[in-house]
Amino acid sequence: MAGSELPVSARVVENLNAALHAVLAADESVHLLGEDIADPYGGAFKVTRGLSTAHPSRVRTTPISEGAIVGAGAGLALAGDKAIVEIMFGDFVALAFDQIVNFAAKSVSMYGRRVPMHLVIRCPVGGGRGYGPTHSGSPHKHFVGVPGLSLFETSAFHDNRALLERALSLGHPAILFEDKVLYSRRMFAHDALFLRTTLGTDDPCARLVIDGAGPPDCVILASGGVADRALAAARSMLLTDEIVCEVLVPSRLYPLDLEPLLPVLGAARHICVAEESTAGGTWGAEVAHLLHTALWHSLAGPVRLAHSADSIIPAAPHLEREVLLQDTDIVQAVREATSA
Amino acid sequence: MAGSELPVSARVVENLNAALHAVLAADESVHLLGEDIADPYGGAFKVTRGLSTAHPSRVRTTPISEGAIVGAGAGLALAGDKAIVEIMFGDFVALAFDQIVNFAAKSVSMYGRRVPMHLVIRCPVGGGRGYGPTHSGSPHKHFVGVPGLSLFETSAFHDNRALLERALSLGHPAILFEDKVLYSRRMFAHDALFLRTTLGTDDPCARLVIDGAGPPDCVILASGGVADRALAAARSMLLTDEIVCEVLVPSRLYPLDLEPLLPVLGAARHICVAEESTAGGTWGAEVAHLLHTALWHSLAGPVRLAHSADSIIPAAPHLEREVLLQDTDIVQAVREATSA
Amino acid sequence: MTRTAETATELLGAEVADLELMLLIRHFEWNLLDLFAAGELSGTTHTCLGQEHIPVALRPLLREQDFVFSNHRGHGHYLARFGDPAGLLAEITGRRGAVCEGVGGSQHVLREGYLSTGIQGESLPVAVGLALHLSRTTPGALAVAHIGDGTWGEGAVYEALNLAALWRLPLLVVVENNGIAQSTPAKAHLAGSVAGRAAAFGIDHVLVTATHLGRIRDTLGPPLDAARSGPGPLVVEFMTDRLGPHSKGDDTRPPAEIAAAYDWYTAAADDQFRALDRRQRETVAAITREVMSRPGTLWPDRSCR
Amino acid sequence: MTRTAETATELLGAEVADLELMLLIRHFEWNLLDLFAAGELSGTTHTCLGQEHIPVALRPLLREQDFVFSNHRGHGHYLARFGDPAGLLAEITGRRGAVCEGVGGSQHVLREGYLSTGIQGESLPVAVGLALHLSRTTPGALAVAHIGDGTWGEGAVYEALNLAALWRLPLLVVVENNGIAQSTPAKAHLAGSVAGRAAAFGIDHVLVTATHLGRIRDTLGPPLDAARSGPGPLVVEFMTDRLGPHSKGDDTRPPAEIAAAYDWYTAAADDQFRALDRRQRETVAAITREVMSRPGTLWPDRSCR
Ligand SMILES: Cc1ncc(C[n+]2csc(CCOP(=O)(O)OP(=O)(O)O)c2C)c(N)n1
Ligand SMILES: Cc1ncc(C[n+]2csc(CCOP(=O)(O)OP(=O)(O)O)c2C)c(N)n1
Ligand SMILES: [Mg+2]
Ligand SMILES: [Mg+2]
Repeated sequence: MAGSELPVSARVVENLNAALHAVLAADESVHLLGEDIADPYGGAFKVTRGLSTAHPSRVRTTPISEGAIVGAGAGLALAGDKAIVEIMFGDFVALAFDQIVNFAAKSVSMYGRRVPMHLVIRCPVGGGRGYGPTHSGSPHKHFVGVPGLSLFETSAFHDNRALLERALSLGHPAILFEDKVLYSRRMFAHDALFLRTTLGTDDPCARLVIDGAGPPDCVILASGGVADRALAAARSMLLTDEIVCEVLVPSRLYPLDLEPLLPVLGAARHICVAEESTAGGTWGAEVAHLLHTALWHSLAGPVRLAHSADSIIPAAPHLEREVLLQDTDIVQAVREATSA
Repeated sequence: MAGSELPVSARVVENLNAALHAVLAADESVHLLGEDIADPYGGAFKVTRGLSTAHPSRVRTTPISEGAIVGAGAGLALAGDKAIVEIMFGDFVALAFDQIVNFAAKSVSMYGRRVPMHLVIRCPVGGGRGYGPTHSGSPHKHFVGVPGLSLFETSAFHDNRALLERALSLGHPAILFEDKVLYSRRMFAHDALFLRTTLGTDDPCARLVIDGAGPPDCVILASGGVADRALAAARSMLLTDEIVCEVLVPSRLYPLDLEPLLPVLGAARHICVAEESTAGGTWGAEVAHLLHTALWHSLAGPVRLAHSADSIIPAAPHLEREVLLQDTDIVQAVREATSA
Repeated sequence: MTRTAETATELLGAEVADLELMLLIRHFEWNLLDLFAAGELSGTTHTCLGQEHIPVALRPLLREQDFVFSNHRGHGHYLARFGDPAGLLAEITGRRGAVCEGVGGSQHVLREGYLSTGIQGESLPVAVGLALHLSRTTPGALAVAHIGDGTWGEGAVYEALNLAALWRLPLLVVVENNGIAQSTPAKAHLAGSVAGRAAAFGIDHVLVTATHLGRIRDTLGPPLDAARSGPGPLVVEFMTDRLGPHSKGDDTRPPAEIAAAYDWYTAAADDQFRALDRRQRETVAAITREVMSRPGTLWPDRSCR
Repeated sequence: MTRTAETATELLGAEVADLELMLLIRHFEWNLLDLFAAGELSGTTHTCLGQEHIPVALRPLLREQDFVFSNHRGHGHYLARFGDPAGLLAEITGRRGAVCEGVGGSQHVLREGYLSTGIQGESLPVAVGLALHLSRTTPGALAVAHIGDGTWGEGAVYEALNLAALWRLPLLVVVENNGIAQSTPAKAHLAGSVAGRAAAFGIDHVLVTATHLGRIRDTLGPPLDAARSGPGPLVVEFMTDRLGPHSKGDDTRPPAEIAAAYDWYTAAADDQFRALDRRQRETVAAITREVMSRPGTLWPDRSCR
């Protein structure tokens, strides 16, 4: 069953699971590799439930070998197949860094002609669940600006079948980040304060504006699980500060196509990029650079970044909250930006 | 012999070698691990010549195991020793990504108290020598913003003994990038058009100003081997366009301490960050973000980034030149910035 | 449940202190599963139910200067080394008095001569570096690294074994082969054998199938001495059973398979054992009450650079 | 120089075409070193001097549908598969007509059923994926990966062998054991043995010490057939000698050690051999003149995303 046919109340994990079912059923060349993904276990986060039963020869549970399974995915892609590789926790993608950056991505162009590589690496990311310092990271930053690699992030506002099909169709490797806190969230549901529309077509960006509030004081860019924190911040600022925000939730993080967003961003005097990444060298810094270059004259101040602290992510929930980006951090960033 | 005692005409490779000799001789707890570093070979770039003869038990040539030798370095550091690990070509540091990011750097703080980790990973980087797509990269960008990790880059204007001692003294891991094209260059020598001074103390930043030219139209930030391209660009712009540039060459890239540079940068209407990294998510984008935030009101336009193309690095020299940042690219970037 | 006439100390070749420790670990782990079920724990935690005898058997064979690398399933390793259930529970629950301020949690614990990490295979190269240090500064001391059967999927393991063998380092790799990695049985994740993998590097391998502490210690004494004095690496493989889930509530093995696993705890039930069992259950309960009443940790020094 | 009465074809168990190919590779490589010395080449290039017989011996044992993964020392592999010295030389020198537009250079070559990469160990997991594809679409076809002895330092090798053995994939690993990695002798980089490392995963291993092509082919025929029909992985280890430097001018081995290496080229000198030798020397010289007169490559499609 396609993700788009699910009732809107399906959870993100169900939508992802349905998307994988659909993609595997629709195309015999698609393979899925990952640790503990086979039934009855169905993956650490149950995203792959039922898939090995439906497609036993193309859905393979693997040993604990992140590097090799990404390499094997690249080998399938090199042979003309399509491969999806699940990394159990996104932090472990570090073990596949060479295969992704030096082989899969480079192969697209280092042989002097375009070599199609249909490869998607799925990475459950993010904290907030008390998994501790090696299981809670947001590794996006490490992969921004790798030639031959695109970055996507799932959200509650993007159907995963479309996202997966898009990523598999590019002909170059992609990483799909999946914020773990989203898995149990309902698709498409959101605070009724906001009206949701879409910008762009190939890589749709969800746009959430406060119904009837007029032009925003600040546009917040936030992907994945951070979108909800941005919405919560926007609600709180509307009520407490009479600051009007709108929230953009892109599905493709890199390269980010600013074009369809420019009508919105160009009209904004303030922009904030919110992300769960720890401080420094973040995706947001890259976006900020694009925005400063494109919108130097319309911006009233520098693009504001809101992110987690420059810190490892502690296990204890009360400490984790202090390190990880909260809606209140977004509120503070926007307040400072708009009042400066 | 200490690097600082060498005649100024020593080559960078000799200065580095002398620095390693000095550091190993001065401190019994320092170890050096790397592939093919032992005599008589002395390393792929001859940086380690004589070291295994002088310190056979602390200088060890290793199997081809980038991940494990960085891990072993981390183990030595954990035990209270100091370790320097040579990665033969910086591109291969991808194989040690997990050990660096998830172990060595995280260990500094993930155990709830400060754990000193004296570990320096040396990475020869950069292209321009026709080594091809897997031996020519500038992997800096992947490591910007890793909690517990600092990034340094050697240059012809920084004595390597001071640099190494600084990096080894921090108590957290550091990567030292070494642009391969510098190895055969003479230390400290430069075009007599420029006057060289130093900003900052702990992490000195070389400053090269055009003698007697008055306040600059643009400040160019450029590290490592790119500094020479920046100087060539500055000379050419002075003569052709009457644009006055000054060049800052930081030794520590991340975190970048803006404080000592602010008097210079704050007086600049235009700033360009030049780096050899391929486009996207670069160190320069991070620096640009710092600068936009700190200097929003004094900057006449957005910080300009000059970098290599969004591309793998081809082997053939004529193609490589088209991809990699040249002095002419810096000229173009600064012209555009100053004329906008 | 089959009960023999032997006492637990006889059956397990154990001193009373050994039994106490094994029971402490058992109740510590059971208690964690209870806390999870009650919603008192977040994240993940891997209990060593069924594998308690491994660190307990090794305990008298290890020395204070040895450095132990533990893994995700490390509570038993910690308790056998430090006998500090309150400090560990505080760590896992983020309460004051935690060994690592609750920052590391279940999988990331550091204490003098002891470190655990949550990424499979990562510890072995680090243990090589530590063994290199020990071989220079503290002859006779071992770096000891616990890994599971599934961890042999990681290439880092082989890079480390190669280095340890080439450099003749005092590295003891303790393989806790419970025949499964998370949900994946060994036959689906491990080709060949652990013995063969050690032999590939010319590293000695000792297989331990017993749970009888005395016999295990007798078997391991000489090879451990050799590893110390050589020095040189050694792989000791324990065949064991994971009685509980991988983490919490995620056991998809057929119930019959789980039931067929050997459990030392049910094998003996003499009066002494019962009394010790009751005592350790109460010890853990009391510690839990006390620890759970403490406030959260503070993490005063968060600096990382 | 010891010369026997045997002819080169007898000594090497070679057809004339085999000899031609071995000599083509030999002169191609010598020529590269000359070009380097003359400053006509940039970067690095690794010649397979002394190892020419390996791809030549394998040539008739491989099929068109097989996929060959070559490594940094891959010119012989390429020439044995495609017999295209001009295309390869153009690649290495960045001249028009290059197989990969001069973008990949010596170490990164892709052509139908053939790929090389410059990072040690990286190709084996990729070959596993390719073998998985072949096992589904082209039963009987092999993924063939050439690696050196030093490359066994990389953990990726073991992760790949484990997968290939578990999944019974048609993967042939050709180990060119020349006893050295760049400057590091095998005894300093490889503990145990390659045979043991294959055995660790239950993978068959065949040792080849001969340079006699006929005998090599006879030895390898049956195990390769078994790997195809099984299917299943196989490790074939060639004991061989690296006659030249690792790259260019970086040979720090004692001259006596280099001189002691076996060289098939000096072992026979019958008239036929001499004539073929002269012809191939000239062939390479002519190709070189022609290729070096071509303009640089263009690289029309640089897009990577
Ligand atoms: C690099 C890495 N990949 C995956 C995981 C997730 N994970 C945690 S434990 C585990 C299974 C480990 O199996 P084994 O080594 O047999 O130890 P056991 O759990 O049986 O004690 C997995 C896959 C991890 N922690 N690290
Ligand atoms: C990951 C990685 N580390 C280091 C190198 C540098 N390097 C290139 S070839 C080589 C030696 C390889 O030795 P071996 O596998 O025995 O092959 P041989 O050169 O003897 O044919 C090294 C260290 C590399 N290319 N890739
Ligand atoms: Mg196990
Ligand atoms: Mg070799």
